Amino acid sequence: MVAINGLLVLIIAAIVVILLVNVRGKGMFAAAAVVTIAIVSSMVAIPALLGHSFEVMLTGTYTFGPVVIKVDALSAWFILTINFTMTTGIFYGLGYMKRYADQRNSITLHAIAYILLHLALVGLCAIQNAMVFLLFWEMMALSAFVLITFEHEKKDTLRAGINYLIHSHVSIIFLMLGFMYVAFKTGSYSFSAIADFAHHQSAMAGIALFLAFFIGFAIKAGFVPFHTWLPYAHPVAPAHISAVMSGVVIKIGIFGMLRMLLLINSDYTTIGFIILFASILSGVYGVMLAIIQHNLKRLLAYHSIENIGIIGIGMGIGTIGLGIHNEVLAILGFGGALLHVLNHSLFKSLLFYGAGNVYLATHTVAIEKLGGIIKKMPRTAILFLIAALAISGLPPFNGFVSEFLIYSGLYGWIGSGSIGTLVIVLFSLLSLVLIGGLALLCFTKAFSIVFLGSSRHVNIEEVQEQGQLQLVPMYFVGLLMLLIGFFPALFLRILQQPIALFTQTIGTAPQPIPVNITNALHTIGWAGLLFALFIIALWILRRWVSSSKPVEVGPTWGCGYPTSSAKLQYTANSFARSYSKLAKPMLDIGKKEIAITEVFPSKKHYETHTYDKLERYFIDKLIKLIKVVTGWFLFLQNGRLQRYILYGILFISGVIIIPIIIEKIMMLLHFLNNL
Amino acid sequence: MLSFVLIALASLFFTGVIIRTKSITAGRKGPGIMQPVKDVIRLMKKGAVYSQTTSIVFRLAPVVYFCTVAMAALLIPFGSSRGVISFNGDFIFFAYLLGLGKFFNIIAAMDTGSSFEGMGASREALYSLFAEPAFFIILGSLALLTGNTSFYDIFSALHLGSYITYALAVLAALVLAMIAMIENSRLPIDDPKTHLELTMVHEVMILDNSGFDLGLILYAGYLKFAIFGAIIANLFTGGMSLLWALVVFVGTQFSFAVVIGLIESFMARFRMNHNAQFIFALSSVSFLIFLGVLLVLGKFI
Amino acid sequence: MTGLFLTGAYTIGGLLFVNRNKRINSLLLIAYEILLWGFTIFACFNYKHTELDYFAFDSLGILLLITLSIISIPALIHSHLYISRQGEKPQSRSIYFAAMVVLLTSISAAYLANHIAVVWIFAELTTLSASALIYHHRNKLALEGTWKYVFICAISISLVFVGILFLSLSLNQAGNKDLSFANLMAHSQELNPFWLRLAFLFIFTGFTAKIGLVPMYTAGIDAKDKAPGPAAAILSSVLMNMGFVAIFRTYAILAHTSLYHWANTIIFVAAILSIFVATVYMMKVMNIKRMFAYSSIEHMGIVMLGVAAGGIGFYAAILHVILHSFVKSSLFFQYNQVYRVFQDKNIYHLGNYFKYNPTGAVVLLFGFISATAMPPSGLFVSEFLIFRSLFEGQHLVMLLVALLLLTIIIWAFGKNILKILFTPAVGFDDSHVPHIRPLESLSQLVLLFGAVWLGLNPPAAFVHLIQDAVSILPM
Amino acid sequence: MTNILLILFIISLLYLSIANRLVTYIRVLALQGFILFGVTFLALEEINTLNLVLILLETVVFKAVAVPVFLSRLIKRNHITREAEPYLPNFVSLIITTVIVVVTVLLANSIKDTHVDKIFFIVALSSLFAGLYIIASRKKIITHVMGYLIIENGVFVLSLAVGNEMPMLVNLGVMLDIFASVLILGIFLNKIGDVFKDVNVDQLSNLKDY
Repeated sequence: MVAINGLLVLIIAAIVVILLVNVRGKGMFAAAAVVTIAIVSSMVAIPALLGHSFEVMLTGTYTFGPVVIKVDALSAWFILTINFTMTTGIFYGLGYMKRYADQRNSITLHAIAYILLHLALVGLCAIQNAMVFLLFWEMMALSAFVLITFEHEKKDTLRAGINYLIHSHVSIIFLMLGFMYVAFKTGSYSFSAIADFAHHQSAMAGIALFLAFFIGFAIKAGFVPFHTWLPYAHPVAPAHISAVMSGVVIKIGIFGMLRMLLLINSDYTTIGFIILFASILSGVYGVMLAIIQHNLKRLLAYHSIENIGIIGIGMGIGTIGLGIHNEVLAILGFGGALLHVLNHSLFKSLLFYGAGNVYLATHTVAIEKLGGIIKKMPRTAILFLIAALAISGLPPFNGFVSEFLIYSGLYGWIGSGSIGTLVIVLFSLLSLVLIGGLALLCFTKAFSIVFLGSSRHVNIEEVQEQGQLQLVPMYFVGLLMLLIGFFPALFLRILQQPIALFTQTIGTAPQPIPVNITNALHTIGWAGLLFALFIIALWILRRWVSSSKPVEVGPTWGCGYPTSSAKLQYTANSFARSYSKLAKPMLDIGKKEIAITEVFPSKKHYETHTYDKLERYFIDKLIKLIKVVTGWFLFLQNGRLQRYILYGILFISGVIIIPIIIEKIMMLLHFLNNL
Repeated sequence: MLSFVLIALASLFFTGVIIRTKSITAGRKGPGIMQPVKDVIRLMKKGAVYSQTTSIVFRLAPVVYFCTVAMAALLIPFGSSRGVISFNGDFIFFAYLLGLGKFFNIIAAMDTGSSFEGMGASREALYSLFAEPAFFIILGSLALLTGNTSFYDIFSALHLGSYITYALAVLAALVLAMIAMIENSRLPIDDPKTHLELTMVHEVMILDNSGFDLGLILYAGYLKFAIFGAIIANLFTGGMSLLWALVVFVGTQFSFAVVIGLIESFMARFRMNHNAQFIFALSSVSFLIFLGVLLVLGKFI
Repeated sequence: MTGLFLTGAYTIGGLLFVNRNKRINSLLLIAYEILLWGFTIFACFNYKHTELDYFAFDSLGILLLITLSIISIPALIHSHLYISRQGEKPQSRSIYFAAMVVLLTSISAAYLANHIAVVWIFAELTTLSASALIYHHRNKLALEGTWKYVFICAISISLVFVGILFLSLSLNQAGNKDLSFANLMAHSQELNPFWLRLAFLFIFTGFTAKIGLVPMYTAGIDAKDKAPGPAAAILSSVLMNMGFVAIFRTYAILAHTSLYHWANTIIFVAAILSIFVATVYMMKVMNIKRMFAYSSIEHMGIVMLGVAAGGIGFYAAILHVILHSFVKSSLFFQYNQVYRVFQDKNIYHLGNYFKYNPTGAVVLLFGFISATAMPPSGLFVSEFLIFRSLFEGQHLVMLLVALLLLTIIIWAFGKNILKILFTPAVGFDDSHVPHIRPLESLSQLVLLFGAVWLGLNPPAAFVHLIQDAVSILPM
Repeated sequence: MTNILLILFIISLLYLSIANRLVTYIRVLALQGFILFGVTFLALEEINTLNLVLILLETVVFKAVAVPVFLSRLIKRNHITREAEPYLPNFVSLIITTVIVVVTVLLANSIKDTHVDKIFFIVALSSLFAGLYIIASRKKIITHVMGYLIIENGVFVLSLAVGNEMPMLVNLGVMLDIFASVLILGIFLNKIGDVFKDVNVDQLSNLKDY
């Protein structure tokens, strides 16, 4: 209790301080607060990650019952991930928010919300009490909402914010149902009760419970078809918020699932297949829609869905591994998933920071308007390129490592299992490959249209590189990515404890990571290094050879066209066209076109806008239905006194008569039955 | 190491053989076997012209591309000798390395800001995207057959016994060959000889490269051929003695080159919009292979 | 003491009515507050005593009485500010405050009354005094609203009287004439079910006008729309609680008879219908006050769900009633400041409130969060418990329907509130927006945080009172 | 004797349903007041003065004199036209009222309780519903007030039927309340008369949500 009160006092103090100081001070203070939270929580988390988990029981209130705070290896991993991204985020934000320094009140709200968000995220990883968990869950959702709607004078921003708010409310409803179910059966709100529940109830009940939690968390994590808030929330938020949102906030959904997997120890195989299926769906669907997006941040948002899918595939095969008592599969699956959680939070935040820099420099994130920025913003461009390579899962970057783990899990699984599982394995393999390929297509498009060639609309002369305050955090992220890329084995070893948590659930002693996998990772590591050296060497050679040769600069070879203009360049739309033509049936691309008919055509235009098919079917239809149905009953409050009194009469007579009628009907039926 | 040397050697002659075959079938007195290599050397001696729209990416890309291919070559085993780099799941690394190379090719092409090169880039991206599943399924089925997940273990454990396995191997060889064609953008997917930029895929992407860079790109292409030839050869050399393995290797490489030559001289390129289906067909063929493996292992109950 | 309180309060009311002097007016109000608080504290000390053999200081009564006393302070303060700003004529001022005092007094008397007829009398008094508040603005619409309110309440109050008569009929069978709740509870087994059934039906229907449920909720909406902000706050918080008390006490009698399930069914129907009606209009209304009013309807529906579900639901229902009155009253208090900024209550013409009055905007935001029962609002706890009771009572369909409707309500509510807070209003020139002192939002903030605190960390005494209040019901 | 009076009461209800003029309504209301006095007087077992005074106050003074006078003054003051202006033609109203009576009779038959005098019950309920019906079916606002009064009469009869007296205090409170409510209604009726020219409900339907 004391601890909680102390925390509350601190929070209120922080809020007061932020209210008092000036704009610059607000940012500084927020950064200081975030760093403090990060350091304190890391001090608990690092030992936990190494196996010394931290646990304390707080005497809660009448409402909650006792509150257990527990930081085990799993929480620790997520806490550290969260801390890293939140810290880089706030520092990047300091630079990014300079433009908005005049909006004092909004900045205040923003800073407070950011601190609260960080607190909530860290708390969620540690809290083991359903009610408090829900409290923190909504605290996170609300503060995230405030952060997203920073530019709230824009209409889209607010709409996206509300959209997000409703989705997160639905998610909390499902979580509530799950916790209610547990509380109903066991009468306790503590997480340990969930374990008891899974222990004593039937497997079916276990699966039902997990499904409730799964949907709840899937909405937050952005699994298809619960992803519909994500592509709206990310583009409208400030860059660092988008980074944090898709870097860690959606990961908390993954954390919840993993936590529940640890607690609900029932029919793992079925659960695993459920997860696997949902994940494959989101992976493929996410990237398929990502390609046709022409808003950079929206594109990245869809990629978050895709990467959540990859994480989910890892989680799924891990769970199945638990189900079929195949430790190696479990290790590889969960290892890949957990590592990809970190990786994705890294390269996705880096990408969003890059997008943010582009936005600040050009005031747009519409891909088609951009181009040639690399000449003005080389650092941003290179960092973006690195992130793009990493997110496409290409060696020697970190994205490859986690995907490699998942791949080798699948290939390891191939050896065992019946034909049914084999087909599923093949299916997931294919989808993983497809995801990789599509991601490559998507990011070649994104990077080259935005940064390469020459500018399409933006006046390139005004563009300039962003300040160090934005670049330095990006360097840090990039550095960590390279570290993971070059020393993957190290990070897998760090993951040993969290993975052990899962392997223990099937009662086996904590398994060491299989040696051949560590070897493979070692090899990948030094192969990567070798590769880098190779490139450098060749580069030097090239310089040396061509230094003596004449080098001239001319126009691009226009294949016979005398004038080459920026307008003639390939656009993002046309780059993706050959794909979108193939994938047409699965996409929803609206086209507005005035075809050229006459000989001397006047001004023509051609525009396409993409939409989410699932959203059209699940969300829009539903909302329309609701509006129609509620519309039928608008006559009630019609201002006529007689009607109002009539309602009373109807109610009374209805209550008297309807039972009688029902009784008579029952009698009749009874009579007819006895004929 | 041995495999790397062999591949390097093979790469020197491979394209030469192709060209020679084509000239013979065309009844011309073609260039010598070594001509392509000579071209590369000549290019490397030349100076370069760069478009003013290009950036550092354009200069860096050929180097990276070449390095990826070279690294890929390091992964290939030969007969009973491991590749320089060999670990469980190294073929995943292999595929993704080639992917990396492609990534850089594509962005380099886009860097020039030329609509034609953009066209080629988008096609290249799409085709490689479709080619990958086939490769992964084939190696998946091989892994299933042998129970191993690295090039070396797979190939050394791959003892062809019954007819069906031979059939499978041949089928796999066919698919791999096709993948090689796609990777190197030769007929029937793409025609290096064509002179109309609109119909090119790979050629149009490197329109603006010149000098050293162009040389690198060309040689990387030769190397790729040799690599795939080596893989195909490995399908059959499992458990052979070194000598026999050598013979098989050389034979495969040579016949592969000749076959390509023949195809290129007697076939025309597919229509662009047929390519996608064709490439996808490869995936389904490789799926057949997978089923065949299941049959071999008696997993059909 | 009760007699003292009633006579004192009503005399103060009378004095307020005749007095035209501003200062004396304020003094009288302060005197009234002292009297009210004195009475409340006295009630707390004489817990479980009975006075004038019609008033008993039982748990429920005391809980709600304390709530009323707490809310009455900001209500009077804001009324004072409101009236003085309006620069009203002394006459209308005195009428307003007299009515307010009479209303508050009657409500608190109704809380404590242990005899159903006495509850009835004071309920009628509330109608009459409320009518004066609603008619404060003296314009056509106000008149219409007042007329509807008075008439509907008159009708429904006579329905209640019919119900009371039926109740005594059913008591006849028990051969006993005392209509006090205690006696009814004692003889609940001997009551004639037929008459009891009718009695409950009529009493329930009658009091829905006060508590704001289907079928008779209708006039209440207009009343809250037309009454001045502070008065509306009273109407939609403590007055509704009075309706709740009456229904709850009557329900407690049935709870021990064979009609228990029948009563639950009726309450379920009314509750779900209320939530549905609230949903329909939350999506539609553009008048911020009416929106708040409908949200009150929704909350009463939720409360009744809890009552009907039983189990932990009883506890949750009472908790919800109390917390809701805090939240809703603070929203209505805040409304006045919104109106001062925009001089309008149509949401179309409201917007970007955050810019003009940040503190108020924060209140509005918190109010929204609390009113939609999102954590960390205390209402979340009560709603969670209510849902849990539905879950445990195997009313899954009911639960899911309610959850769906509530989600829609949050959507509609959120859309409007956020528009008011953030979206710039079209064609609104902010050249002469009055600066609003943050201090005026203090009371709302206190109420809201009180709600949070009571929900998340209820003091032991509070919990004990609620548990004692529901102990008369079968668990 | 009581029964005759009560039947008379029901007849008065039927008459109300077809009455055209407001004056008639007022007269009938006054008549009902007297009937009620008679009924109560007969129903009383032993006469004590206080009781008598109370009943006199409640029925004759209040119901039969004060209210009708008050109402007629309202009509004059607000220049309300003489017609009742029902929404439905009179014979329909008649049918409906009859149906109400019949239903209540049937309902009363289904009661198995010796404590209650059936006919009282019938009269009470039928006047209750008749009153509600009149409110729902007439245009004029003043007819609403009349309907309300009819309901109150019904309630009064029912309270007689119940038999066991409420405590005096309570009774007094009840009476005062009814009186006050009628008064309030009257006052607001006046206001409406001042604000709106023609006093019928169509002006009073502006507060609505669609």
